[in-house]
Amino acid sequence: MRTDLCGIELEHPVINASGTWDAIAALRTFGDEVLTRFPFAAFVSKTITLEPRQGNPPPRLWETPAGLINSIGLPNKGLAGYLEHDLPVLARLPVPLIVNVMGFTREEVATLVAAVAERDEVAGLELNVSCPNVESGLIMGADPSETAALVERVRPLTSKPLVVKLTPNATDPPAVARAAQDAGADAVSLINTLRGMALHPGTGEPWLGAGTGGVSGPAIRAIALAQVAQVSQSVSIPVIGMGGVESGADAHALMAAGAAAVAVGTASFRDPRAGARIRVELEELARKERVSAGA
Amino acid sequence: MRTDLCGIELEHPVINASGTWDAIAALRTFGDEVLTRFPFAAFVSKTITLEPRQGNPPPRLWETPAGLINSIGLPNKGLAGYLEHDLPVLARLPVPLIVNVMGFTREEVATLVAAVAERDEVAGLELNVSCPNVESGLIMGADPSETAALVERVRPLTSKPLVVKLTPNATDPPAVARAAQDAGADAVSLINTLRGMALHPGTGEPWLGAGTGGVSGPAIRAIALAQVAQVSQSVSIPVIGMGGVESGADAHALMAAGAAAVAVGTASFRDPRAGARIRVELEELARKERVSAGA
Amino acid sequence: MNRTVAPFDRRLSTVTGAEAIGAYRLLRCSDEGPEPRPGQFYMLAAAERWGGGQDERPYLPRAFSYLRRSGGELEFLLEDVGPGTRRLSELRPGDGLWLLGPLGSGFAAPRDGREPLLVGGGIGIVPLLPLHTSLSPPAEVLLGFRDAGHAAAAALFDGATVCTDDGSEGQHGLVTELLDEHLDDHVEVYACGPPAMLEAVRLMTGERDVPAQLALESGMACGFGACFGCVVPTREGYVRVCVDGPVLEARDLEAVPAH
Amino acid sequence: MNRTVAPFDRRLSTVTGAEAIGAYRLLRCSDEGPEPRPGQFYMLAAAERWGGGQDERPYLPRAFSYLRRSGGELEFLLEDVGPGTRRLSELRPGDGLWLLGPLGSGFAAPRDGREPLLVGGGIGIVPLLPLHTSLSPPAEVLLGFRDAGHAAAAALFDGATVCTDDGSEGQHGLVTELLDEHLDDHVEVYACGPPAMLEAVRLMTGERDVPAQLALESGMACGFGACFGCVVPTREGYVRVCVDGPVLEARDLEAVPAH
Ligand SMILES: Cc1cc2nc3c(=O)[nH]c(=O)nc-3n(C[C@H](O)[C@H](O)[C@H](O)COP(=O)(O)OP(=O)(O)OC[C@H]3O[C@@H](n4cnc5c(N)ncnc54)[C@H](O)[C@@H]3O)c2cc1C
Ligand SMILES: Cc1cc2nc3c(=O)[nH]c(=O)nc-3n(C[C@H](O)[C@H](O)[C@H](O)COP(=O)(O)OP(=O)(O)OC[C@H]3O[C@@H](n4cnc5c(N)ncnc54)[C@H](O)[C@@H]3O)c2cc1C
Ligand SMILES: Cc1cc2nc3c(=O)[nH]c(=O)nc-3n(C[C@H](O)[C@H](O)[C@H](O)COP(=O)(O)O)c2cc1C
Ligand SMILES: Cc1cc2nc3c(=O)[nH]c(=O)nc-3n(C[C@H](O)[C@H](O)[C@H](O)COP(=O)(O)O)c2cc1C
Ligand code: FES
Ligand code: FES
Repeated sequence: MRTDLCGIELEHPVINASGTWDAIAALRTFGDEVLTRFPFAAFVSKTITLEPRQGNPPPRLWETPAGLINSIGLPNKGLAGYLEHDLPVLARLPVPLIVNVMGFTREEVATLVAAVAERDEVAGLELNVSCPNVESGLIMGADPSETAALVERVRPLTSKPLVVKLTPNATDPPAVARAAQDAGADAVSLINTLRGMALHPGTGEPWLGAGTGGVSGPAIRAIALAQVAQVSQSVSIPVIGMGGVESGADAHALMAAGAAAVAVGTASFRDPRAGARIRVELEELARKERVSAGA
Repeated sequence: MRTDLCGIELEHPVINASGTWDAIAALRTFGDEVLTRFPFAAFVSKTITLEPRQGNPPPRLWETPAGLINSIGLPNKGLAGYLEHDLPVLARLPVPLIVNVMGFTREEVATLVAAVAERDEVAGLELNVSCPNVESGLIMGADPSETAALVERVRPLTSKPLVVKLTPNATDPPAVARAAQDAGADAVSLINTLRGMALHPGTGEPWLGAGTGGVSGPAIRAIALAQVAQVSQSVSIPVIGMGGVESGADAHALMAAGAAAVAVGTASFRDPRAGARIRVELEELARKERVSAGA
Repeated sequence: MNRTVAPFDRRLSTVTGAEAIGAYRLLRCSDEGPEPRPGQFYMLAAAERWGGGQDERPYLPRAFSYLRRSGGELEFLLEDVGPGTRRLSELRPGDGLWLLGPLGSGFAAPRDGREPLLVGGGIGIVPLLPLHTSLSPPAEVLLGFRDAGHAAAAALFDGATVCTDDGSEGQHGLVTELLDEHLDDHVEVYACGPPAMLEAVRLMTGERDVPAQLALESGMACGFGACFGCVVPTREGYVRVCVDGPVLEARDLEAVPAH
Repeated sequence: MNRTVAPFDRRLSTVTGAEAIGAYRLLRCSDEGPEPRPGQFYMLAAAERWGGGQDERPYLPRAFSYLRRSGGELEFLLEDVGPGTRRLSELRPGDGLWLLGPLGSGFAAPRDGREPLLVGGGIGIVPLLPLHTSLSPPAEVLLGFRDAGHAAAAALFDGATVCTDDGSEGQHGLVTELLDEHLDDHVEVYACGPPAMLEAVRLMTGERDVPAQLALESGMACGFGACFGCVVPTREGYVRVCVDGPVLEARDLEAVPAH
C-alpha cells in the first residue's frame, strides 16, 4: 500500500502520532533492530519549541476507561538542541522524517519552520496548533482565522510539505481545516487529544501536575472518526487520521472515512511495534476488499 | 445530602440525565416499585419538541470501548402529546419534575417554555441547546451570543428555574455558560454527548442510521470532569455535572470540581437503579470526608 | 398480559451450570425472581470483568431470551458472536452473573382457536422452547439450522421437524420452505430467528393472511425502555423492541430490520 | 552497562506458576528473552481480558521488576493494589501473558570496593533479590514490611535482617531505623521501597555522603521512553524513570516524588 502523502513517499499508510514514540529512547532500549524493523512508514518527532522545555510537573499520566490522560507539557531540547543532538540520530531511521513544531507566537513558528525545513534530513513539517496543555495551542488551532494567519506566515518559508495538526477541542474543526488548506497547507492531521481531567482519589485535588491534560486512546476513537469524516468531506488536501487506532480495522475505518494515512499514538504504549501489526492487519483488510470487489 | 438546586428541593444530589430513563416505560416493566423506590432525586424528562418526532432510523446504537454512541434523534410525542399523555403519569413520581425542551427556532423554544412552565406539575425546565443529532442544537449551544439571545427570549416567560444544557462540542463552553448566566439562566448542566461515529465492520458505511451520533459513558468521563471544572470556575449559578458517572466516586469528583448536583445517564442502561447506588456511595464518601475533616 | 413485571433491581445471580449443546452454550443460574412468560428476556452481564474483550468491549449488558425456568433456576442458550456472548460463554459454575428481568412482552395465546405453529431458526429457537412446553396439546415445531452442529439443540424440543442449510441433519433446506408446506388457514405462527427468516415469515403469513407473532432481536442498550435505541418500524411508527416487544405482530411491522 | 537490550517485540509468554507468598503473589512465566540485569523491569499485561476491571481498567501494561530468572523462566512478585495487579494476580498456569523487556537501567557495581548494603521496603524488595544473588560475598540485607503477612517474602533472601511496622515479625520498627544502625562510610546503599522510605534513604545517605542507588517507581504508560510520562526531578531536570532509571543515583535526585 504505497502512499503518497502530499509528496512524501510512504511504503504504507501507517505512521506514528507525534509525541508517542521516541526513536532515540527506543534505540537505547531495543538496539539497532529499531532501524531494521522500524514499525512506521514515516517518523513524526515529538513537538519541538524554540526554547528548551522541561515539561509539566509529575504526575503526568492518568489511566481512564479505555484511555489515558497525559499532561506531558511538551518537554524538548528546543530548536538548537534538537538540530544538534536529535536530528543526526533521527537521520539514521529508514523512513522519512516529519518534524512537529509549535510556537507561542507566529514569529516563533516562522523561526522554527525556517530552521527545520532547510535541513535535508527533514521530509516535512507538522504544525502543532492544537496542544491542549499549552495555552496558545488551543487558541491558534480552534479559530479559522488564527490558523489561516499562521499558515500564511510560514507557507512562503518552505516548499516542503506542511501538515497542520488540528485540535478536537473546537466548535468547527472543518472550518479550521478549510482555513489551513486555503492558506496553503499541504495536509491536515487530526485529532489531537481532548481536554480532560482526573482528581486524586484520596484528596480530591487534580491528579495531574498541570491540573488538566489530554485524553487519548480507544475512548476517543469514535470522536476521532466523526471529526476525520467531517474534515475529509470539507477539504481536498490529504487528511492524516488518528485517535484511538489499535487495529487494522480502526485504521481501515479512518481511511474509509477519508484519511489518506493513519497515525498510531497511545496503542504504541501497549506494544512498541503496534504500528507494524496495524499495518499488516490493514493491508490484509484492503486485500480482502479488493478480492470481494472482484479486482 | 439535601440539595437546593436553584430553588428545586432535592433529597440528594443525584438525578437522571435527560433521555436516559423513561419513567413511563419503567412503570410498565417494573411496576409501582418505580414510584416507591425511585432512584433519582428529580426526574428530568427526555427532550420534547413542539411537533411529534419519530426520531432517527435504526440502528441507533453502537457500543464503543467503555462507552456508547447513540443517534436516537429525539423521538417524542410533541408538546401537546407530552402534556396530555405523559405529564399526568410523571406527576405521580415522588420527586420534582424537570422538563427538557428543544426548539428549532427561538420562538419554538418560547412556545415550549411558556406551555410547560405554566403546569403545576413542573418544577423546572432544562433547555437542550446541545443535542448533536439535530442541526440547530449544535449551533445554539456552541455560540455564546446565540445562547444569550435564546435565554433572554425565554427568561421573561417563567419564574421557574431554567437550566441550560451545554454542548461539549464547542471551543469555549465556559463562555457559553457565562452567556447563559448573564441572560438569566438559573443553572447550567453539562456535558451532553460528544459527536461520534462508527462504521459498519463489513461494509465500511456509517453504522448509525443517522450517520453520526453522540458518545456517552465512562469513555467521556475525563472530558466531562474537565469541562465541569472549567465551567464551575466561570459561573456562580449551580452546575449540574454529568458524563460517564458510574460510581459515587465519579459523582464525588464532579462535585469536588464544582457541580452542585450530578446526573446519571448511560450507567442506568447497565442498571436501572444505578442512580440509587451512586447516591449511597456518594453519601458514604461525603460522610468519610466529614469524619476525616474532624467535623 | 404476556408480561411478568420484573423486580426493580439488577440482581446478582450465581452460575450453577454451563455446558455445550452442539455449537451453542447452555448457561444455568440461580434465580429468585418471578416466573417469566414465554418470549420474555433478561439483560445479562458477567459480574467480573465485563469489558476488556475484543475492542475493549463489552460495556453494556446483553439481551437473552430465557430457555427454561424451573426450581429456582433459569437457563439461557448462547451463540458466541462477539465479545459479550464470548465472555458469557466462558462463565463457570460459581461465577457471578448480573440479571435484570423478566423484560418485555412475550407471546400471546393463539386467537380464535387457531393451532399454534412454531418456527425457529438458529439461536432463535430459544424463546420457542418455553412456549412449546406451555402448550397442550403439543404444537407443531419447525426448526432450521445451519448444520448438524447447530441442529443438536433441536433435541431440546420433543418431536420437532428439523432442517439444515447444508442437509447434514434432518431435511435439506430452509425452515421457511418447511413453513410453506405447513402453512394453512387454521394456524397461528410463532416465529423467531434471523432477520431474513423473520422477514420471509412476515411476507408469507401476510400474503396468506395468517396471524404471526414474531420474537424480534434488536441492538439494545438498556432493555427497559430507557434509551429508545432498539426500535423497529411498524405501521404506527417506531416501537421499542424491549418494552413493546420483543414479540410483535407480523402484520403491524413495516419490515424486519436487518440489524 | 547495567542494561540488557530488549527484544524489539512484545512477546506472548505462558504462565507456568502462580502461588501466594504471604500477602504477595508469585507469578512465573516462560521466557526466551535475554538475561536481564538486576534492577531491570518488564511491562506485563494479561493476554486475555486486560480491562473490564474496577473502573473499566486496566488499559495500559504495568511495570514489574523481575524477581528471579532461571531456566527459561522469569518470576515476578506482585502486590495487589489496583485493577492491573489484581488481574495479574488471577492468572493461572497456562494463561497468556504479554511481556516487554528487560527494560531500563539496573544497579551498578559498588564503587571503590565499597560493601553493598541492600535496603528494601515492602514490595520494593523485588529488584534486590537478583542483585543479592549476584553478589559474592553475600551483602547485608535489611528488609522492612508492614506486618508478618508481608514479611513472609523475606524468606526469599538468605540471612536478611527483617523488621515490621507492627512488630509481628522480626524487629519492631522502620527499615530506615535499621539502616541508621548499619550506615557507615564503607557501604554503598541499594534501596527500593515506597517513596517515603526512599526519600528518607536519600536524605540519610546524602547527609553521611554515602553513595546510594535507588530503584524508583513511577506511573508509567509505555516503559520504553515513548510517552515522557514517568519523569522524576533530578538536579539536571526531569528524567524518565523507564529509560534513565529505574535505578538512579540518590545524589542526582531532587526528591523522590510521592507518586
Ligand atoms: C430480545 C432478545 C433476545 C435474545 N435472545 C438471545 C438468545 O437467547 N441467545 C443468544 O445467543 N442471543 C440472543 N440475542 C442476541 C444477543 O443479545 C446478541 O447476540 C448479543 O447482544 C451479542 O453481543 P456480543 O457482544 O456477543 O456481540 P456484538 O459484537 O455486540 O455483535 C453482535 C452484532 O451486533 C453488531 N455489532 C458489532 N459491533 C457492534 C458494536 N460495537 N456496537 C453495536 N453493535 C455491534 C453486529 O451486527 C454484530 O453482528 C437476543 C437479543 C434480543 C434483543
Ligand atoms: C520500575 C517499576 C518496577 C515495579 N516493580 C513492581 C514489582 O516488582 N511488584 C509490584 O507489585 N509492583 C511493582 N511496581 C508497581 C506496579 O507497577 C504498580 O503497582 C502497578 O502499576 C499498579 O497497577 P494497578 O492497576 O494494580 O493499580 P492502579 O490503580 O494503577 O494504582 C496504583 C497507584 O496508581 C495511582 N492510580 C490510581 N488510579 C490511577 C489511574 N486511573 N491512573 C493512574 N494512576 C492511578 C494511585 O497512586 C495508586 O495507588 C513497579 C513499578 C515500576 C515503575
Ligand atoms: C503521551 C502523549 C504525548 C503526546 N505528545 C504530543 C506532542 O508532543 N505533539 C503533538 O502534536 N501531539 C502529541 N500527542 C497527541 C498524539 O499525537 C495524538 O494526536 C493523540 O494521542 C491521539 O491519538 P491516539 O489516541 O492514537 O493516542 C501526544 C499524545 C500522548 C498520549
Ligand atoms: C441514549 C441517549 C439518549 C439521550 N437523549 C437525550 C435527550 O433527549 N436530551 C438531552 O438533553 N440529552 C440526551 N442525552 C444526553 C444525556 O442526557 C447526557 O448528557 C450524556 O449521555 C452524558 O452522560 P452519561 O455519560 O452519563 O450518559 C442522551 C444520551 C443517551 C446516551
Ligand atoms: S433497549 Fe433501551 S429502549 Fe429498548
Ligand atoms: S513510561 Fe513512557 S516514557 Fe517512561
